[in-house]
Amino acid sequence: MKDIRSKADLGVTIGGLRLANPIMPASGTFSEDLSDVFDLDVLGAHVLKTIMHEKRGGNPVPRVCDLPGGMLNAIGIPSKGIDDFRDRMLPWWERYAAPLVVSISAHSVDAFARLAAEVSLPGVAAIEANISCPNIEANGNAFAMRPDTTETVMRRLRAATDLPLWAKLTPNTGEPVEVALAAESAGADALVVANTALGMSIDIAARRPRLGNVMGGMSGPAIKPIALRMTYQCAGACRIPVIGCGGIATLQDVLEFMIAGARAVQVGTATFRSPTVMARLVAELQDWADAEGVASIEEVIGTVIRPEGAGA
Amino acid sequence: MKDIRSKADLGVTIGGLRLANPIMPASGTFSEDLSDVFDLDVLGAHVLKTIMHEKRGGNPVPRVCDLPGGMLNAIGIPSKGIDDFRDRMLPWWERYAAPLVVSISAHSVDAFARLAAEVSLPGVAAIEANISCPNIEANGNAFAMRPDTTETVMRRLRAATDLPLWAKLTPNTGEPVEVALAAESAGADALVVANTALGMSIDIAARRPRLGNVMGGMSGPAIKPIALRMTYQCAGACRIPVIGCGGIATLQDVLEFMIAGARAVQVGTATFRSPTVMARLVAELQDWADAEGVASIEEVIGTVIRPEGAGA
Amino acid sequence: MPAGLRARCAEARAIVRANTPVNGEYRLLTLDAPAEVLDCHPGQFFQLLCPEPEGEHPYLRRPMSIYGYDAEAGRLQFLYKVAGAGTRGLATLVPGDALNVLGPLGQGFTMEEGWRNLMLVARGVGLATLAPLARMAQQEGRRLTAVCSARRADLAMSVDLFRSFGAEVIVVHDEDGSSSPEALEALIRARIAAGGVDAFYTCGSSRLLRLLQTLGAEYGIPGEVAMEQQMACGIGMCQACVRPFREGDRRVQRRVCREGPVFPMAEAIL
Amino acid sequence: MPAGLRARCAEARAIVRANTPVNGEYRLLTLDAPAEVLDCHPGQFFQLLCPEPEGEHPYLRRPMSIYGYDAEAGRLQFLYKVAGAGTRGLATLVPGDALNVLGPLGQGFTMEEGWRNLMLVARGVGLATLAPLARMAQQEGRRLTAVCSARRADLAMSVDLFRSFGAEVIVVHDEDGSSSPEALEALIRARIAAGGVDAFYTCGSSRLLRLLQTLGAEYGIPGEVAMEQQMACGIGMCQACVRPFREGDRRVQRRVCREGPVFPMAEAIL
Ligand SMILES: Cc1cc2nc3c(=O)[nH]c(=O)nc-3n(C[C@H](O)[C@H](O)[C@H](O)COP(=O)(O)OP(=O)(O)OC[C@H]3O[C@@H](n4cnc5c(N)ncnc54)[C@H](O)[C@@H]3O)c2cc1C
Ligand SMILES: Cc1cc2nc3c(=O)[nH]c(=O)nc-3n(C[C@H](O)[C@H](O)[C@H](O)COP(=O)(O)OP(=O)(O)OC[C@H]3O[C@@H](n4cnc5c(N)ncnc54)[C@H](O)[C@@H]3O)c2cc1C
Ligand SMILES: Cc1cc2nc3c(=O)[nH]c(=O)nc-3n(C[C@H](O)[C@H](O)[C@H](O)COP(=O)(O)O)c2cc1C
Ligand SMILES: Cc1cc2nc3c(=O)[nH]c(=O)nc-3n(C[C@H](O)[C@H](O)[C@H](O)COP(=O)(O)O)c2cc1C
Ligand code: FES
Ligand code: FES
Repeated sequence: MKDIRSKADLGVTIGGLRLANPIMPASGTFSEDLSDVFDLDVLGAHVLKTIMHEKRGGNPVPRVCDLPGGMLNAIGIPSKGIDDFRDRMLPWWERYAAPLVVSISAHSVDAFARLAAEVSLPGVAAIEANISCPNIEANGNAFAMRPDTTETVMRRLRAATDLPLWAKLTPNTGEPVEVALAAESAGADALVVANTALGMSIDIAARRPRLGNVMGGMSGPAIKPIALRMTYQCAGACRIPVIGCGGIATLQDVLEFMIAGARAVQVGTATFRSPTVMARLVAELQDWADAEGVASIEEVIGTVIRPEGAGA
Repeated sequence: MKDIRSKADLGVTIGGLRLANPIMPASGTFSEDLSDVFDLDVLGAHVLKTIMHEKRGGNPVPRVCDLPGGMLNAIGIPSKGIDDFRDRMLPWWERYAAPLVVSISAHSVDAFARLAAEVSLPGVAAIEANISCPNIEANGNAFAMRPDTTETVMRRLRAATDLPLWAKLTPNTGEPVEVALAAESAGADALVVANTALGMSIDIAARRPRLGNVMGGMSGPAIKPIALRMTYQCAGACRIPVIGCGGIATLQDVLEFMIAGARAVQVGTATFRSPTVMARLVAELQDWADAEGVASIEEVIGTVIRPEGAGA
Repeated sequence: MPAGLRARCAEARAIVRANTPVNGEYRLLTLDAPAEVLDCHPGQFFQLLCPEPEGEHPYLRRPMSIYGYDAEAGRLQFLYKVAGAGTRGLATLVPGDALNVLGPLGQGFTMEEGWRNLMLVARGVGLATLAPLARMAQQEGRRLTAVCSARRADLAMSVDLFRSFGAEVIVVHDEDGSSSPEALEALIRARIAAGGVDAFYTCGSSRLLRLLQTLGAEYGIPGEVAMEQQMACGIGMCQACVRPFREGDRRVQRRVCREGPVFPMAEAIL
Repeated sequence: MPAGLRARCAEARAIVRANTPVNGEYRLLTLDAPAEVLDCHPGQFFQLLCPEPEGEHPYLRRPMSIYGYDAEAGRLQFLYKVAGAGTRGLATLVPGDALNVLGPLGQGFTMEEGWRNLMLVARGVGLATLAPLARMAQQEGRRLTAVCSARRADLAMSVDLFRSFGAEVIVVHDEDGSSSPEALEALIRARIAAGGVDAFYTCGSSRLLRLLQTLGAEYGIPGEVAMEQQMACGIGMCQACVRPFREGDRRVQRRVCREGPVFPMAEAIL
């Protein structure tokens, strides 16, 4: 087992899908454009920006603002629509061996299910249901804020596609575990934990919100403790795999999420600070696992020691 | 109006209670001990650590851990109980003119109401109901996570005391506005927005949670965008005053919350980094208001410009 | 995505050679940079990972136009205005410090064969963006007139630099009213009448852009403008930096970081 | 709250005079500090607002025992081990830098009249905490034996310092086994038998504390221990730093930052 001369296996299985390693991008922080910077096939999977059925414009500018330890975004979901996805994007991504995960969203259960069927095409390895984006609906509400709406939409999505189906949860809920269990019981193959936390920032000189959309999603290292907590809660409560997401930027972060119970991780905002960060994380994880004499990275998953007598 | 020679009035009114200025400590980050460092009468009010009826011990150590931009705590509510409060603490605080706000909590509606009656003593200016502390109940649940439980407990508290009654909300909910409206309709005189966000951190070398209680409340600048967003939402939806709380450390932060709609602010974790920060904020706010030619600081409250066509 | 829009860029470690105040508001940052980031084109930009100034924590990179580049000398320059946390961080750099740079990014200026007489009109930090264009014009043997607009005559930067590239430099400023739209319009119309202008280049002022759009339309003179927008990724992934543009009858959103920052002047919508 | 527990403390700006490695693991930080923070007592500590090392952001202050203080000279010293982000930040300080310090904090050591022969037993960074006590012992004319435990003989810090305060210094270490509980126990029993020990002082090792508690109970020798706990505020407000103590039959929680960090040895629970 502990043979330091052999390479550790970084492969992980996420609900039937085998990934060469547990590092993948988070939706909305990744695109073809990054292929200018490094060979995208080093990644465990490719996760695309959420698409919606129709062509749509997204939110007013400014769409982003800088924060200590992260950022706010209210990009919205500018989407070129399903036709552009099928005819242009999907063929482009065929060049890679890494599995392609397509993130989808919609404003109604019906439209969501229709879109899931539409994107269930050869070349698509899994569907990530963005049921948690806080910007699409008024006041930042989203399916993933409540177990009942989560259950309803995920059940319909499950019926609409045979592809592995991931549910992306939101931290903007008081019931993360109930929501996770609802997604699981509705047939989700994995959970992505989590999306951005709803936040706001004001330019005091101008007395204006620093986002055109007033409120937006907070991401980056500042939200890491929240996403890690949800990962721990969901991995403890559910049997389906959890993919950690939120503030991951370093090897330490990757390990923290995996030790908490994540089988894989998504890296978002950190790529904006350093576009090569994901490639570096894959290499660092390999080095770490080799040095630790870990045969398979899966050994690390969920190894956190729960102190006796702890309240939660 | 704009007379730069005269001093701006920093006084604000919070549901019938007049404060000399809008700066006060957050519960749990303040005690008699701070009187070693500066004259506590410069503050707009004094807010005590949450007390519970019975004597209790609090959580296992480590109770705190450091984060970039803040910290996690799982102190719990170690409390010397109501007798110690009445016989020792209350007389001690009589030396100050600043109004004394007593934070209370309990595990049941009945016990909460009884405690509200018990602390309604001469020398107490207002009661802050900590219906949001994420550590007291299993899995971090709290009254303030749902509108119905908030309504129930606040209605009973309202009946139990004639003192001004503040409700302290939690960010660990998907329904902050509904919860705020529930507290208002139940008779709360003000809202404190908000308590800590539930988070976690892991020591990867030891594979242990960095808090003895596993999960804990995140506070400090890292949560500011979340607390500011909730302040904006609640101030927009409710008629009762909102007291902003979460990550406030600088004059800019104070102004951001007041512009978003807060009538006053509470400063918590920042006091741990700089114990004199609240005294400095009072002085800086005075200088700012004088320089801006503001007659009363109340002019600044809620002056944020809502961009046209914004989604939320 | 047209193949033409793909650019080679890299994340690299540069070393500060100098970081000196230019006038009250601007600073010139000179870096020793590796060859992998020096295949630059005028109008392109970099994303700089600014150091954290005391008590502040800029997180995202900050976009900065390339002010000067020299692949042989391994030299890269930026001219920046201290505006907030990021640029305050840049101002702390001293010779020998390392700076993480990402670039070159975006689409630079184009210069069609037939454009012999170029007129460059810029204000403020826009001059930084146009400086390498002036050099290219000289190398390609074009005639260049540079109108530099500033608040005060002594704040008009880069005048000597533009002159050294063989440009005729006209400084206009607010104090004597020479920078007013009316005065500028008269000036440019006179130039068009006199020697002719084949193309405009502009950056840094909506008012200037609007004026050039009007004159361009009237005289049929093409032109290009370098635009700004709040950015996050700087390489096209996040859709933060969009602006509206005219494309025939349609209004389209383009990413400043990817399709721009340089766009055909006539298509820009203000 | 007994009036006796109130201490004068202040948040002040100190200036680094020196920050030098002591051996492979420890560094000595010497500060010029204002008088308002120099009314110190051995065993007290400061909360230091550590600068941010590259890429890390320690937020809370870090507690450090006072290693040396000199009100006349305006001098304050800390001996620290580089452990994580905060102490890595301290290690970046160079002479002339400012450091925000909060203190002095907590309750220091006491030295009753009758305690003529003191024995001080410390390991690792515990020696830092006990150094000013040795100086006080000398000033008060007590006889002091200092047992310094370390991993290797050459890692035993402050030996010269303790000697300069007139202490008899005994170095024990892991390499020759002299620091083992058995060896130490024999050593201390011999000392008690020989000249007598009136009081123990210890810091830095649970094993040492346990040994001294046993011997103290057996021979009726009192003692004090300086303890550690994760802290946030450092002044008593947050209840982070509690530890359990024996108070007669009861088990009580005390705050290390306020009631401590020095406690009666017999009351400590490990
Ligand atoms: C393609 C491009 C090229 C640029 N070239 C230069 C240059 O050569 N020299 C120069 O001084 N500046 C240039 N800028 C503007 C520069 O990026 C901003 O001034 C800088 O990001 C401000 O960062 P800060 O942290 O100092 O200020 P912040 O506190 O972030 O902001 C201060 C002010 O600058 C505005 N601002 C922030 N980011 C941007 C941005 N990305 N675009 C426009 N405005 C912004 C803010 O709205 C605010 O009003 C360029 C911007 C772009 C998009
Ligand atoms: C009253 C008191 C006096 C102290 N005096 C000294 C001293 O003179 N010299 C010295 O080198 N160290 C001393 N310490 C310990 C010192 O405070 C910690 O080593 C320091 O806070 C670590 O900070 P860091 O950011 O470098 O490491 P972190 O990354 O925060 O932690 C590294 C390791 O140190 C532990 N640690 C962190 N904070 C504390 C703390 N408050 N108490 C105990 N362990 C902690 C962590 O659990 C971790 O294992 C003292 C602690 C206390 C409570
Ligand atoms: C600019 C931006 C755009 C995003 N767009 C999407 C999106 O379209 N769909 C989605 O599910 N999440 C989206 N997210 C959320 C990220 O996928 C991720 O869940 C979140 O940013 C937290 O991870 P991080 O801290 O690593 O960025 C977006 C995030 C950012 C910063
Ligand atoms: C150590 C600590 C203890 C706290 N204890 C309480 C408490 O007893 N009751 C309460 O309502 N809030 C408590 N809080 C929450 C604070 O009052 C405040 O709502 C929160 O920390 C956010 O503000 P900040 O970012 O300024 O610290 C505590 C916070 C900290 C850091
Ligand atoms: S800044 Fe991300 S797409 Fe332009
Ligand atoms: S550290 Fe806050 S009470 Fe001791």
